[in-house]
Amino acid sequence: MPQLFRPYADTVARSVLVAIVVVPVLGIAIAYWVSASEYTTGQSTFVDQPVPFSHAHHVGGLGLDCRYCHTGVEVSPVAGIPPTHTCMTCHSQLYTQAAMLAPVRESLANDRPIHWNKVNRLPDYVYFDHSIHVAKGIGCTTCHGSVASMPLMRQAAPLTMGWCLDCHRNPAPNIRPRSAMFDPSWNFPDDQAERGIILAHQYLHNKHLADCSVCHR
Amino acid sequence: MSKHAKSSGDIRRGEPPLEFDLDRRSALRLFVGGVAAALTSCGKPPEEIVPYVQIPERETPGLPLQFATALPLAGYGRGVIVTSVEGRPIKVNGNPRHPASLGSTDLYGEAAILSLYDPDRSKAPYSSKRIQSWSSLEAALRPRLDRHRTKQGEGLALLTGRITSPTLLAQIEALTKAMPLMRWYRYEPVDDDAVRGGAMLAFGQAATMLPRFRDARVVLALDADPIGFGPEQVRFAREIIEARRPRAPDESLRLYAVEPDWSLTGALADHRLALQPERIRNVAIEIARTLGAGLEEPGLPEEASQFAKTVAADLSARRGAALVLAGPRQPADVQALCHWINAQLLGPADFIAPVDRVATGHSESLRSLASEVRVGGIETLIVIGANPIYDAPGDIGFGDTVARVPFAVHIGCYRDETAERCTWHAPLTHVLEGWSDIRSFDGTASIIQPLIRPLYDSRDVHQILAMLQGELSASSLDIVRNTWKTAGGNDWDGWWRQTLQDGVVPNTASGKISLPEPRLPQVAPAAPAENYTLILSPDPSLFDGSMANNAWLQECAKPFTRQVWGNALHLAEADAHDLGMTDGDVVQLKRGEATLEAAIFVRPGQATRVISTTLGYGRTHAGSIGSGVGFDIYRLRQADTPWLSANVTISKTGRRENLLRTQHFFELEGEAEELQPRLTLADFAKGNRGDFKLNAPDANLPTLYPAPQYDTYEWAMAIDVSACIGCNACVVACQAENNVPVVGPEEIANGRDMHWLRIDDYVVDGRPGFTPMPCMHCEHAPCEPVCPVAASIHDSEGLNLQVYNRCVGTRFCESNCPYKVRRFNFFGYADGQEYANLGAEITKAVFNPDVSVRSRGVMEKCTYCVQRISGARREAEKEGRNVREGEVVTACQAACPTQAINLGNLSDPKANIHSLRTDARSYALLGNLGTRPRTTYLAHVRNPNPDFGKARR
Amino acid sequence: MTMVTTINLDAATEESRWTLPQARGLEAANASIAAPLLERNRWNWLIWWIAFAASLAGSIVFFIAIYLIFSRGIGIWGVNTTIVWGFAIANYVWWIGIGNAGTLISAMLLLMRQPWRASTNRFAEAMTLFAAAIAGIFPIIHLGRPLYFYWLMPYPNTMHLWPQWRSALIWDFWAILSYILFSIIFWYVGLIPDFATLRDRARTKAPALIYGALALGWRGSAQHWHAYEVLHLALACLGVPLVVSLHSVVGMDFATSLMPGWQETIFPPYFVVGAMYSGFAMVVCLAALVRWGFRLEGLITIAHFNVMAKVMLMASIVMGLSYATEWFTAWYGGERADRGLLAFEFTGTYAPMFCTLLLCNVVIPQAFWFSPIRRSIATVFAIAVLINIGMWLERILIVWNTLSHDYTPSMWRQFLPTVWDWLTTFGSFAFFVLLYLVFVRLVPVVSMHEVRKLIAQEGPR
Amino acid sequence: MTHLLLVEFADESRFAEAARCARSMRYRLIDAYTPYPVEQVFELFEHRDSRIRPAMFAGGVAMAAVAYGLEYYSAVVDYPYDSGGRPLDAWPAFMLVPFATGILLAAVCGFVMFLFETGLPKLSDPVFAVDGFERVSQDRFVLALEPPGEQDRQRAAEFLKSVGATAVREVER
Repeated sequence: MPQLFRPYADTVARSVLVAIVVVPVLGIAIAYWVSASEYTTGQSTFVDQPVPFSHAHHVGGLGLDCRYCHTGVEVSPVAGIPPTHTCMTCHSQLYTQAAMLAPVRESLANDRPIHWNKVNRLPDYVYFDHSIHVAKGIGCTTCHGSVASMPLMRQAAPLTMGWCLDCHRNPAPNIRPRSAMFDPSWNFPDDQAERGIILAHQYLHNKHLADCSVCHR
Repeated sequence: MSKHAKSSGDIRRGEPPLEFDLDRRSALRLFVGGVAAALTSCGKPPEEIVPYVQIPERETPGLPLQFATALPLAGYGRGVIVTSVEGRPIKVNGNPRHPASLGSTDLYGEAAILSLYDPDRSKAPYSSKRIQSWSSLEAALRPRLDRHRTKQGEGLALLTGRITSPTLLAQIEALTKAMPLMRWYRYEPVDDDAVRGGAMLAFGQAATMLPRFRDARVVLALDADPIGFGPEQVRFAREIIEARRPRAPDESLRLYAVEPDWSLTGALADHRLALQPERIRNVAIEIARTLGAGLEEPGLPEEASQFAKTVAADLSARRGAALVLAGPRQPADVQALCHWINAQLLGPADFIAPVDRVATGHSESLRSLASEVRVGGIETLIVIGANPIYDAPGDIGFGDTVARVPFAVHIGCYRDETAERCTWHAPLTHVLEGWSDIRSFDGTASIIQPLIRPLYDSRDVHQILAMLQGELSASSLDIVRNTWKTAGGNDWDGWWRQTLQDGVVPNTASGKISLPEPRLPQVAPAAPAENYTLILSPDPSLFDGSMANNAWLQECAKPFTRQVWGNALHLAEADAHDLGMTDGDVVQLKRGEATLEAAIFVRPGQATRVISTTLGYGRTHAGSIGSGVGFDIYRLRQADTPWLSANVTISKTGRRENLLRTQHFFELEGEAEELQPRLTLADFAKGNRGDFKLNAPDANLPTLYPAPQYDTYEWAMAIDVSACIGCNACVVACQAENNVPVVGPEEIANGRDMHWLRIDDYVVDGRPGFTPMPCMHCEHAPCEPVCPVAASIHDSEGLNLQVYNRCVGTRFCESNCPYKVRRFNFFGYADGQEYANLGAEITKAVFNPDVSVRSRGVMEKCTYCVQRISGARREAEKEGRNVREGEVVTACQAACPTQAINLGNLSDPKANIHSLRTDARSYALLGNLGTRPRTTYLAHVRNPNPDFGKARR
Repeated sequence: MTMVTTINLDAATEESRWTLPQARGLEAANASIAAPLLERNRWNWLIWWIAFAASLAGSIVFFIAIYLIFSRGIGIWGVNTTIVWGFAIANYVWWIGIGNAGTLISAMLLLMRQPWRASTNRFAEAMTLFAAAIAGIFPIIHLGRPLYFYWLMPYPNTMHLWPQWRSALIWDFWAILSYILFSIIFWYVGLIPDFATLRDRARTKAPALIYGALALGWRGSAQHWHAYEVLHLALACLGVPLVVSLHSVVGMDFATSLMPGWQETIFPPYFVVGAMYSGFAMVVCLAALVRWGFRLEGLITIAHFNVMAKVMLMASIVMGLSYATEWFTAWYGGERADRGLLAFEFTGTYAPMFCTLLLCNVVIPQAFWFSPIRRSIATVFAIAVLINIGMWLERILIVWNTLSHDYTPSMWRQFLPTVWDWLTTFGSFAFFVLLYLVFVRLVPVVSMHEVRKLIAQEGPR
Repeated sequence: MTHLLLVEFADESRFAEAARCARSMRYRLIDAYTPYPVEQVFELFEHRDSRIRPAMFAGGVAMAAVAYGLEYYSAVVDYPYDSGGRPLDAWPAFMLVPFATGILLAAVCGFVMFLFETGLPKLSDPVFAVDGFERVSQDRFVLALEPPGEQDRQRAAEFLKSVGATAVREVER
């Protein structure tokens, strides 16, 4: 009577048995890797705009203050995108013919708003308030990155819940003095560890920043 | 899950947010509405941010604005302050400065915001079965008007509702000056003809009585419902509850009620007698006799006469603080008799000249219009903001009347029943869209200012009137400003700005008038009615039916029956037993030729031989929400006695109907009374809390769990049950504030509903009582440990959170909630599977951007308006301080006319909430379960007359 | 170690035997069990095909229903604001109950050294496996957002969130998962020697290869058998506590709440007994069908039905006792809600169903006191079916009664099942039948090596 | 390369008897193949105690410890929150998951160890090539002996006949 299986069948059988255990574990690992990857979070992807507005030029070059355009940032949950009029305060004199700025001029002419594309996107059920962060020593660049060096705007942080939580659980490393809030070139000092703790003492009253109700309503 | 319309819907898809054409101001406001949301919306497809071209003054994207204005009810104004976000009005709040609001609202006011965004609103002029333009209407109208003008207005008639707007009155006056023979008719379904007649009869001149409940200690309501639904509700309810706050028994107002069916006043009363409406006059006579009136002895059943005698004694004992009120159902002579009685009692009441200056009665006016039409005296009829085809009394036969008018124009917010029968219809603006002014029931005038540009191609009344006067492009702002030109004094602009800000025109309240001694009318007693009597009242949720297309109101459960999406005939228990009928039996009503088929509810505590029901249903052209819901009782209404028709016969049809209600069990017995304990002032006065077996909030049962650590904030709510009149204002306020979806009649029939705040309607010893039921935010919340994903979780301020975006929908929390206050989205009620037209883009504009719109499959519930708490906390933190007492006010609390609801911070030792929790009346609902609720109650307290036997309470 | 052999049956009398003469002899046993799998042509499969078609149709309906639940939402069920749980939970508890019996029978009887286990454990364990798998479907489709069911697992995520371990539903999740995987291992280990037999009896290549692969190269050497017995017995020892814990947890889904009629310390044991009860009833039904379908009269004998009837009798008495205890504590505790619920059970909306369940679970099974009824397959089968119905009623009523009539009268409502409730219920049953029909075509319904051993012990005729 | 002498018997008693004699007659028993476990024969082979149960115990305990550790870490260390006022480390509620998963892993370890001890999977083995070996899994009992030397083949043959062997084959392995 002939052999039913050849010797290599044993190897196959063993590897199948191993795979039964390994494959699911590997699957979960890969799934997590993908969900955390920039592909999913959209981090550091550039978004092109109807008008290629350059923060590098306006902030880095001309040194405009963030609040010149984002007027709501200190009082409102929404930092605010500048109305066409704000652009035209300068561009009614400068580059009045630049093709690049045509959409802006049209917007003003036909009284139709410019449709910008969003860069930093949070889910609807997350209630983010710019004003409170600014008031509590979280500077613009902490989340938005060094916009002064961004020709086109990109999302600087992963903006995942975990990322938010890291800071909400331990804000000290990210708190800067109120004086430096809108300084695009601000770098944290080497002794931020100590300074942060002191600033946290000064600025923060709410010890429960990890409560669900802080962000979800 | 989307925060509101723009974010989830249109902007993401790059369409314009609303499907009507936009002009800059309103459009951009609505566009930018998207910004706040768009900034926080999710999903892969690219999103847009759409900024302003130019920012309107005072506007900061993301911050709400408040504007004071006023809303009409039956023609009288109620002052409100409307919250608007990026140009979208989203919430109506009370105006503390306004006498008819005192900072609170009623359900109609709260619901007005939804009507604004009603997709069924009329959007353009309409005639001969097609959409028309205003210009063509004007073209059609001009020659006729010219003809009328040459004939001094002969053949031209104007029909409106009750008008208290000084500007509009002035305009009409001007019009009549120009055309003396023009007729102005006016009809308001919720009239007060009898009350007026009573004053005439008693004083020989028109006058409106304003009771001063704060000074009253004994009040007898004869078929009167001062705290019932209407323009005075908020004010009167506040005053009565103030006067009733538990003090020494003789210090606090005692309320008697004699009424045929249940009214809110009857439910609140310390003693109530159910009596046929005809025989209520006999009680009045009985009382008048004890005060020395030479009237013939009325025959009253033993119980009733006993009642009358005791009340009379109590009344005369409190001379100077005693008051007798007669309701609109009672004929003029009874009203007059009450005036006489009050005069004898020196009752605390003021009299003012009627705010509605037109003397002729409403039905009377309508009838004369009808007869005028029949004799062909009217060629052009212009109906403004009224819907007589639907709500005229049936015996006037108004429908065929209008058909005979050669040229009838209807101008209203909806293409309603009347619009369908008129030659022309044109859209009227919503009250939040245009300039106007209005007087409240006490004469106080308010300026109505627009919150948003008209959404559709509509015009407001003033523009219409101007059009009739021949000026086509008039701005109603100018017209209104004109009216008040004289008022301002020097710095007029400052005065105007201040007035707009306050929402009240200073010192416009009608002054008291002095009246002669009331004559004693010769009132003959009435014999008991042979047949059934049909009595009507404004509907607790739809009022007169003009708001029938408002889903919030349709799904607002009526007191006593908890019925939604429909009305019913109410029948006394004894009668139902005799006729062998039960809830849901369809019967036929017959009065003369008029018949009607409708289902019944059996109502314990209603007078026998009385069939009661409410107006406002059976609309045929209300819109996709309101059409075909319930039955239309106007058809059986009589012009001369609008609120009651005698000699009605009732017979079974054998059919049954499933009446929709959100509560099915009402009677509480024995231990169950712990759910709504009732105390009397007497035992309360002597009482130490031990006597009333209440679960004191802080008598916490022993536990193995660690004591919770709270620092700055620990929120808690206390609800005074004896202050709750069951008016539902809180319910609708909560719905508006928290984006609570409507589920619709089919889902109600499936036993599903979404109200975060419900009112439990319990009957103990035959007396109904109301308990508002928000989430209890239990310290040891049963819902939390059972949630497998921590979507139901406690936060460090003691709130029991529901994290919608974490919820997977096991519903374990609701099944383990002893209070059953959690609500589950079995379908996407607000998220793609909306009822009827509620999914329309425009309707999404009503959403509060600070509250997540819940998607299908997640649990939701009362949050103590956590968005308001968070907002206040963030503001405080920006200023480096703690949230102050009174800075956080929940929507229900703000709405409550009687201030029965209080939210406070237990960590603040000075907070008022402490006293409310330690009050002797304070109890924790089902506290014996060890849930340690944060919402606690103050027990219901009555102030019965000791002379009454304990038997009759 | 030598546990089975300790029962010395060499002198076994005809009564004490668990096989009939025609089945005795190793070859006879092997043949009667293996033939349906290897010599298909010798069998008439008409009835099988009919059953297969029917159950396939039913299963398709089941999956259509599930699709609708995913696309339209669980609103298509009768669940409402007050009675937020319905058929899904009842079906889940019922199936899990059935899923318990297989392992109970095979493990517990193994530990108790019951020789009659030999011819029943295989198809009972298969039943366990399928029932548990189907039970596992219900908690998922019952979710409002079923696609997020994996949030019950502690997996690495960018939200930094974890499951809430205090919830009985998490316990459920792990208990079911562990139980299903465990049962698969237990079942497969028992199958290895039989696969070897099939490998060696196969006349054609394909089955030989498949069964051969599944047999892992089993040679039946002394060393194999020794390791096999050690493992099998150890698994049995673990299986019993696992099964008990599993249905205790299901009981705790209710008992850890504070609802009247749920918050009862008796629930875990009472659920375990209930599970064993319905499970045994289902085993009886399957035993009768398998016996008839594969002509296994020689191996599954009247004696088997007799003894299983006795077990059911015992269980029915315990159930009756549990009900009585519930009623007594509700009354004696004097809590308003508990007493109210008690009254509602007997007089309320669902009273007729409640009486039916008492009849099916407690009264009728008392017939098993009489030997003739125990020894007639027809009666045992009929009563077993009734018990299964009764147990389903019990589960749905546990959900309905409490939720329809708890602390807050203002929210008392009643449950009106929709067509989808019924379709998911019967659909799941059809799916079970489908799985079972496939099983009997591919796997020996009776454990051949255990039967061989039994025969060897019982000695020659 | 070694050889095996496969001696086949028709029933258990003869087979067991043969094994015992063979043993007493100093034949080296290498293995036995049977259709169902025959313990007393197994006793005749030199063997060490099975490590299956220790493996299961170790696996189970380890898994339980890991599970509880995970619960503790997630609920107390990583994201502590108030759930119904319960303590963070709600150990009574944390018991079941370690229990269930512990048993599961015990089973897995047991199975793995079983494979180790039996050397399975071994799909191809020389004995499968032997004619009639397929009946070992059905109704035949086979004793595997070390083949005797040339000189006493005769004696062995007689002996095997005397104990009732139905067939004797030799296989190379």
